[in-house]
Amino acid sequence: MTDSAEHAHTIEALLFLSTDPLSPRELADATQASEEAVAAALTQLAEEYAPGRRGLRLRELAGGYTFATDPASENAARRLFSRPRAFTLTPAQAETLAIVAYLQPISRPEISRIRGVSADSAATILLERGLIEESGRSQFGAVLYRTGTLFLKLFGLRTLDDLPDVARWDPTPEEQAELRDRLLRAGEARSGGGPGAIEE
Amino acid sequence: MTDSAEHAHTIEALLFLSTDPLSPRELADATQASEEAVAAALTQLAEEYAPGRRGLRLRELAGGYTFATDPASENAARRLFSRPRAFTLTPAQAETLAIVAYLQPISRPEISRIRGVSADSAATILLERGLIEESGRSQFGAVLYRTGTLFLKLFGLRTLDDLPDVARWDPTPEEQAELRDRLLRAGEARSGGGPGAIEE
Amino acid sequence: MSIAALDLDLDVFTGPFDLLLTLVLREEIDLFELQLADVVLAYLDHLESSGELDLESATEFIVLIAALLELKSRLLLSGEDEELLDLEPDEAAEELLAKMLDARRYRAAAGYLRELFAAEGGVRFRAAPLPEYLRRSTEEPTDDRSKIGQQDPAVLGESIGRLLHMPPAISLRHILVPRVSVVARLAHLRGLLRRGRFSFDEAVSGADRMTVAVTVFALLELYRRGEARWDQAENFGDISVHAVAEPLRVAG
Repeated sequence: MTDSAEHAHTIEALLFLSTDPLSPRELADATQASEEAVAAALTQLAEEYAPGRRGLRLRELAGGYTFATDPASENAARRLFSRPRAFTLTPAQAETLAIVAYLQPISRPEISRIRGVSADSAATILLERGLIEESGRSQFGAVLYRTGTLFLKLFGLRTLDDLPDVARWDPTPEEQAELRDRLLRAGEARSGGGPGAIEE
Repeated sequence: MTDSAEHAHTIEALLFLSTDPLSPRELADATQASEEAVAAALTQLAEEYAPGRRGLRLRELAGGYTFATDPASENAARRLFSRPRAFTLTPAQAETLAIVAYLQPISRPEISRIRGVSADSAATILLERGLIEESGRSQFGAVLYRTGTLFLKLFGLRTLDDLPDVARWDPTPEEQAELRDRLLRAGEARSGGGPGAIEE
Repeated sequence: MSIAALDLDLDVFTGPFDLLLTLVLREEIDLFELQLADVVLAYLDHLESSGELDLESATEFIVLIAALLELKSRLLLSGEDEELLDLEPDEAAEELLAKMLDARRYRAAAGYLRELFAAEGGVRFRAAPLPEYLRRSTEEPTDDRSKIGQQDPAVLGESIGRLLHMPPAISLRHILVPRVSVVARLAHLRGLLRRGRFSFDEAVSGADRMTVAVTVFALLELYRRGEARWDQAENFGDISVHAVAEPLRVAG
C-alpha cells in the first residue's frame, strides 16, 4: 500500500469519527501532512464516495469535510431509527432563521421589527435545535444571535458566503415605484382623514 | 446500478449512522429484505472494508455488525481529538461561569433569571468540561452549582478570594445592595420578569 | 375598583388586566392571538355584575383598550411605527416602503432556505460518541499551561459588570396616564347640549384620537341615561346629537 493511500485511509477514519466537519488545516495537523497532501487525499476520497458509488458521500460543508448518507437510504434509516431525520421548519421559523443568517449578529427585538411580529417563540425553537446560537450582547444588553455550524450542515452550505445576495429578491425598480405611489396615496388619504371616520 | 448494489449501499449507510452494532435481523427489517439478501450484502461490504483496504473496517460484534476505524489511524485520531485544545469560552458560557463563580452555590433557574435568557446549554457544557460541578440542592429542590478545582487552575487562582473585585467593572458602584440582588434585578429587567422594569 | 385588577379569563391569558398589558408590551403575549373583543366583553360582564358605572375606571379602560387596538392595528398594517404618524406623507411612504422591502426580502430568503432544507432532505450525518480511547477530558490541567490556554479572570469580572447594567425601562406613561376622562367629556357634551342640538364633529374638533374615542363613550353614556339621542344621515357622515327634552325628528 502506498503512503498516499494510507494517508487517505487515515483521513477517512478521522472524518468517520468526527461529528463536526473537519477543515483541511485540522486534517493536516492531525495527520502531520501538508495541506497539499490532504487536498490530494480528499480528491481521491471524493471520487471514491462520489454520488451513487457508495451508501455514503463525501460532502464539503460548514468550512470542512464530512461524510453524509446518500438520500436513497432515508426510508430504511427512518424505519430503523423510527424517527424522521430532522424537524420541519415553519414559515415563521424559516423567516427568523433567514433574518439571523443574513444580518447576524442580531437581537430578538430587531428580528421582530423586521418581521413586524414577535419572533420570540420561533427564535426559542431555533435555539433549542442549535440552528442559531448566542453571540454576545448588544450595547443595550439584548442577547445577540448568529447561525452556527449545524445550520450550514443541515442546509448544505460550505460557508455563509454560499447564501445568495438578498438583493436578488428585491422587486424591480418599476415595482418599487408603483409601491411607492400607492403608499403615497394612502398616506395622503390618511393625513386628510378626520374624526368623521368614527362610526356610531 | 443493480438492486443488490443498492441494497449494500443502504446497509452501509445504516451501519454508518448507528452508534450500536446492528443485527442482520434489524438490517433486514429496516431494508425490507430477506436475511439472505442482508447476508449477501454484508459479505460484499466485508470484502470492500477488509482490513487494509479502507480507513474503516466492518466488524462483527455482539451479534451485530458495525464500522470501526482502522487501528493505523489511532495516532492521528489522538492528535485530533485528545489534543488539549486552546479552549475559548463563548459569551454565554463566560456569563454563566462568572455568575457561578461569584454567587456560588447557585441554581440554574437563578442563573437564567440573571442572564434574562436560558442558561441551560451553557451550564451543560461547563459541567461537561468540569468547570462547574453540582453542589447539593436548594430548599426548593433545584440542583446547585459551584466551581471546582479545574476552574481555579484554568484561571490561575489559588482560592475564590482571588477572584477580581467586580467594582472595577461595576456600572453603578455606589449602589449598596448585595451583588446577587442587583444582578437579579437587572436580569429581571432585561427579561421583563418583574414589575420593577415598568415605569408608571 | 381599579381597572388594573379586572380579572380576565381568555384563550391566551388568565389574570388581571394590568398584567396582560405588561405582557403584551413586552411581546410575551402575541397581540395577534389576543381577541380584544373578548377583553371588552369581560369588561361589560364586569359592569353588568357590579351594576354600576364608575366613570373613572371606565375612562381608564377605554384609554387602555384603545391603546391596545391602536397597537394591534399598527401590527396588522405591516409594522407601521409611531414615528410614521409624525412624518410627512412622502417621508412616511418612503419609510414604509423600506420596511416592506425588508420584510419581503427576508420572506423570500426564508422561502429559499426552506428549499435548501428540503433539498437536503434524506441526508443524515453520523453523531456517535468517540471511542473509549479518545474520550479523555480535553481540559485536563497539564504542566504546560500554554497548551490549555490559560484564562484571564478579568473575563469573569467583565461579564458580571455587563450583567449589572440596567436596561432602559419600558415606559407605559404615555398610555397609563389618561389625558382625557369620561367625566370631562360628559361635562363638555352637556354644555353643548344646552343649545338643544350639536354636531359630533364640532364636539371633537381638533381633538386627538383618544379624546374622540372617549367622547364617543361619553355620548353612549348620555344615551344610556336618556339625556341625548342622535342621528346620522349617512355612513361616515356627521352625527347630529340632540337633547331628549327637545321634540325630535329622527332622520334616516
